[in-house]
Amino acid sequence: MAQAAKPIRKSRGVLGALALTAIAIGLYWGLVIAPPDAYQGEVQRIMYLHLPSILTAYLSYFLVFVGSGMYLWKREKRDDILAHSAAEIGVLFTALTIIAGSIWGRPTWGVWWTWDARLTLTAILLLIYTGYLMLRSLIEDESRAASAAAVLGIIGFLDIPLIHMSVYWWRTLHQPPSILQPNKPPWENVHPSMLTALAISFAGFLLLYFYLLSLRYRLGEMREKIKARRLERGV
Amino acid sequence: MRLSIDKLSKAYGFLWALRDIHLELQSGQLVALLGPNGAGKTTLLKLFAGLILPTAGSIQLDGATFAPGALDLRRKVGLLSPADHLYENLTVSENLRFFASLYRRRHSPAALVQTLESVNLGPRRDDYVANLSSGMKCRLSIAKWQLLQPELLLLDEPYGVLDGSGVDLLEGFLRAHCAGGGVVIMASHHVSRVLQLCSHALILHQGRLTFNEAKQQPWPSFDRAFSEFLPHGGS
Amino acid sequence: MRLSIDKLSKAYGFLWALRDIHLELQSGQLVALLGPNGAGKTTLLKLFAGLILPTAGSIQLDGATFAPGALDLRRKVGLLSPADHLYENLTVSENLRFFASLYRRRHSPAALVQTLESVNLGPRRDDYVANLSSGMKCRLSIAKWQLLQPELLLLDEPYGVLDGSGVDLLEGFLRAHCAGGGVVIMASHHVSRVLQLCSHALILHQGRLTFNEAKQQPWPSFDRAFSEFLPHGGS
Amino acid sequence: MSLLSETFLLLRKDLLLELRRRDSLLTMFFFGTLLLFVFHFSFDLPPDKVAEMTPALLWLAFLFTGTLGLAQLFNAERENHCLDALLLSPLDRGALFLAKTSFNLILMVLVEIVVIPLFWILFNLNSWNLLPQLFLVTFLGTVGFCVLGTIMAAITLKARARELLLPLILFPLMIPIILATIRCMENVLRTGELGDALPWLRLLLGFDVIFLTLGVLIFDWVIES
Amino acid sequence: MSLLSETFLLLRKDLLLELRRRDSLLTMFFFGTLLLFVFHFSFDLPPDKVAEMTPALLWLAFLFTGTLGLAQLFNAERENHCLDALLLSPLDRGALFLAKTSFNLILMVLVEIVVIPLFWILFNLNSWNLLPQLFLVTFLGTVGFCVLGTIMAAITLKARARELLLPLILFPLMIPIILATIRCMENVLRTGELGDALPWLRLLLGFDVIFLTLGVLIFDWVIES
Ligand code: HEM
Ligand SMILES: Nc1ncnc2c1ncn2[C@@H]1O[C@H](COP(=O)(O)OP(=O)(O)OP(=O)(O)O)[C@@H](O)[C@H]1O
Ligand SMILES: Nc1ncnc2c1ncn2[C@@H]1O[C@H](COP(=O)(O)OP(=O)(O)OP(=O)(O)O)[C@@H](O)[C@H]1O
Ligand SMILES: [Mg+2]
Ligand SMILES: [Mg+2]
Repeated sequence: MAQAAKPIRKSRGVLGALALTAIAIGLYWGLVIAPPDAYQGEVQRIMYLHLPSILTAYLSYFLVFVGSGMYLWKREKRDDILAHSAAEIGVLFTALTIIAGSIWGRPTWGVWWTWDARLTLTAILLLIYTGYLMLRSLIEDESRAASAAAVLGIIGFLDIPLIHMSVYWWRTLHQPPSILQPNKPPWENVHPSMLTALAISFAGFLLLYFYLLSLRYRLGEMREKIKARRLERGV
Repeated sequence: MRLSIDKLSKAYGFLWALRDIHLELQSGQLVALLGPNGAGKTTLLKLFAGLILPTAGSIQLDGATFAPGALDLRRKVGLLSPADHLYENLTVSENLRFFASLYRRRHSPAALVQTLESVNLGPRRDDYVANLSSGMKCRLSIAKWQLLQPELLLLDEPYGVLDGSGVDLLEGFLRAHCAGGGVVIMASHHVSRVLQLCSHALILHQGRLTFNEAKQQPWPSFDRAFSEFLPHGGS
Repeated sequence: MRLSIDKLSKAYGFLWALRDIHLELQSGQLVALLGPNGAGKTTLLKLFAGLILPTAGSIQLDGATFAPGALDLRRKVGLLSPADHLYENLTVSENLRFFASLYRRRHSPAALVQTLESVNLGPRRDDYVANLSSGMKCRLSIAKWQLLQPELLLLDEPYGVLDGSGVDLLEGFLRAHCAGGGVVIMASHHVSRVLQLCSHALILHQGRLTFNEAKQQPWPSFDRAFSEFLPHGGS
Repeated sequence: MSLLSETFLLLRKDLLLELRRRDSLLTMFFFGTLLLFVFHFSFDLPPDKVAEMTPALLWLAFLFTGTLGLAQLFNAERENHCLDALLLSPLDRGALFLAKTSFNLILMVLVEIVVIPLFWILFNLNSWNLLPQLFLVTFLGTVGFCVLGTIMAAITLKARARELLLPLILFPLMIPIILATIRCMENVLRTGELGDALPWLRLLLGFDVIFLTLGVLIFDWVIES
Repeated sequence: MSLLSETFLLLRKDLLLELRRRDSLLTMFFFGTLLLFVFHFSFDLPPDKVAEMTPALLWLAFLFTGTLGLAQLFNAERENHCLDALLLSPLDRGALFLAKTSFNLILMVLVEIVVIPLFWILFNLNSWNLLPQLFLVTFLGTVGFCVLGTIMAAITLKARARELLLPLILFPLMIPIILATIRCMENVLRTGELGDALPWLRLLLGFDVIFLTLGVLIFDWVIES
């Protein structure tokens, strides 16, 4: 047990260190090397936090979906732990995106919040997955909570494209995509140095995400183990 | 009809309600499930009924286990828990009819009325279950399981609310059920009654099956186990 | 302590659950309330407890009747209905403490713990009531009324869920309560037990009080009434 | 087919309970009407504004009424552990889902059939000829609401703050339906036909079909521990 | 005084249950926020319109959140016949009323303290300096809501379609409070002070005092069979 745990712990440590360096480099690149935006000036640098964090959150919700589906299918505790962990971290990153966006919005748009499609969608995502976490915490019986949450994890995720479409059709005001534009490669309209900063910082966020996820997953596993241990001892 | 339980355990949080139960039961057995308060009797019955899932181990009924979709299995098991599992706002006979169709048991209206008469509820046929006394609800449950004819019938402390004639009625039903090849498992604290009736006795103590024998006359091993695991009184 | 009932009747809809009951009880009496299913025992106890109001007639406790505002009267009456009247989401000891303050009974924490020990719930002190077995809930109710010390204690079929040691405990409590000048009225179908314990027996039959006598040894009048109104078995 | 016959059996039981007491239907109907008044009072709307906001007002009323109706959907099963009695039985769980969904749908549609014309009378609108099309759109939206609502009511069945938790998880997921229905209705009211709003209608239909199928398939897991 | 000490005892129990689980508070807070989104979507409001409709939107959100909160107010008492246990005891029924009212009030005020500033942020209002006065008015309205709501929750405690019946009888009775609060808030928002709306404020105060007194006096009859 302890022997098997050691290399895992070590590789998690490496992951953490990597995440930290990548974020540090990304921040340095974004805050110092990359040029300020032509129109927005220095505040635009928030983008290096804003964009990677929402992309990571999307990934996280996808993992919630996968974990939920697997849990319903196989009934393995670890899938549930995965879904739960991913949901928690996803909520965290979504909140981070909104906070960073709001801070960005204040100087550029002059408001903390506006009812544009993408903002609204992000807020709805936050609400859905907060609902997911609340649902879990409000059901006493653990296995019942797990299945209920899994159902919500699946339905919620399948609903997102529909929500996305409808909210999008409803109104749009947010920046038109400048990086992920459909018919133009990104390097043609963005300063390459900005793009590098963004890429590094995105890599950093991904590494950070997996670091946090593995920690949170480990926490869930340990909870199970402690329970099993205490059960063994018959306390 | 064959019930086999292997290494069955159930934990609630940090508490083992049941631990490593092995058990084999066969057609015609009328099993008394004894044990002090909190021994795990209700938990065991709920597991047999498939209402809760085991933490470890398995329950097999004629080789099949409970799983979502195992509907044929469900038809074979009945749980009589006095005063529960009846629709309060349907009348006595509506309840019977509803459950009979749910289990696809066709009964002529006359058979239905006759069953109600036999449990002394004939005149209350069109009363709401909500307006019955506790003993009457138990009698109705007896009638219900008489009609539904499960192979394995589980009972959780049915004596408490029944009067003398109700007890006779119940015992007659249980004897007939076993004679017809069914299995009965009845949890009860009314040791003297139960001992007369049963063909087999189990004693649970702190989640472990400490006694498991067919009835003999006299039965010194039971007396020893009884005085060890069910201390004091107990008529 | 003096309970006098005069021409007490209770109708539910078109059904007389109780009809013209006359009764006088005094300090120290331990009264068995017998009768077949649906005789009206629970209804009578609820009337005594002031939870429902009579259709006609009156109940007087030391000369006072139940009315909104008659709070002193409420302090004198306790109703033990197993598994009811406890907050599921408070722990065992929180329940006791809450009800003790509600009845303004001051108890040292040590006394509380001791009472819990005496009903064998010491180790479950900090468990939620929701997680107790049915017998444990009944034991907790016993502990509760031990602390609250009403003068008139009503019990509705307490034997059903108690194991042997629980029964001893209950009977010891009831004897002590009557010896201390209290009155106990206990509805039960467990005739053999109840007859040993009681000092007085009532038989209800279809809402009428058909038997009302102090215990004698032997008791031919009871045997006659019993075989008339409670036909069949009944241990 | 066993699924359908079981669905019918359960639905008949629910309808019987409802017919006997008329609890949900009457209260839902009055509540829906009441909400129109509450909105009217709170927003203090001028008549021309009302015509414009009709779809939104109606849909909000249905949403809230429906949610409170959903909170009661499993009431009969919650008493006396009757849900356990159903789970104990060889009932196809998909039938339970279909029965509850259709029961809920029947109630909602009955409520709508009364409340919509009432709205036209109360706010003195004169586009009566558009009602059939509006009903159709409303119906499609209602199906989606009932399907998703039944699933959510089932998963929150044993949750603690159930009454609040249910709308909390249901409303965000309902947003496509709300928006699609409102847009379709607006279009019908403005132009007399669906026209531009056709993609919205397709969204609505897609939603209904996807979640109805999903519901039948996964209700097993939804309802069992 | 026995009334107050008993109130405190009951309130402590309710707060203990709430602190342990944090059911109602968190769900109410999120639900309140969610409602802002739902309203926004349904009405598709242009920014200038929002400023005008602020009081109505806020109050509708509080009304619905509060009503769903009320539906759970006696949840702990409904399990296990605990209400009977209280009625059996020598508890002053007025204390039960006061305890439940204040518990509800505490929850509502906490929710409002979060939701009101959030509203200002979301809808980009800049009249932050008026918040204290708006809080005061909202508080008075909330007191009235909680007082009346607790009485109605107690009356509908054993009713069948409880979840729907409660708002059905509560909302019409709440209309004076809603109107008064909205008027007062509008005035504050428009002129920066109460000014003309003083009579409304007096109505609000009068309502609170009358129903609070009434509640303590008649709760006996309300709660007993
Ligand atoms: C609370 C406020 C905000 C929220 C919730 C928010 C949310 C989002 C989301 C969800 C994305 C990812 C879009 C996608 O690809 O699906 C995004 C991207 C982006 N946001 Fe924001 N945003 C906010 C404020 C802002 C502000 C104020 C600005 C700058 C004026 C901004 C600039 C951007 C940019 C440049 C991207 C990358 C767009 C692309 O190339 O795809 N955001 N934002
Ligand atoms: N839902 C639950 N959550 C946590 N613990 C539980 C739960 N149900 C039962 N337990 C615990 O499991 C143990 C066994 O309980 P169970 O109800 O099976 O006992 P029992 O033999 O039926 O007792 P009784 O004779 O009192 O009815 C007890 O210690 C009980 O506290
Ligand atoms: N709430 C009610 N509404 C209508 N009728 C009722 C109600 N409660 C009880 N009854 C009827 O009143 C009569 C007496 O019921 P009660 O519960 O008092 O009987 P009991 O003596 O306690 O019976 P048991 O031994 O079965 O518990 C019964 O006929 C019953 O059907
Ligand atoms: Mg038990
Ligand atoms: Mg009774």
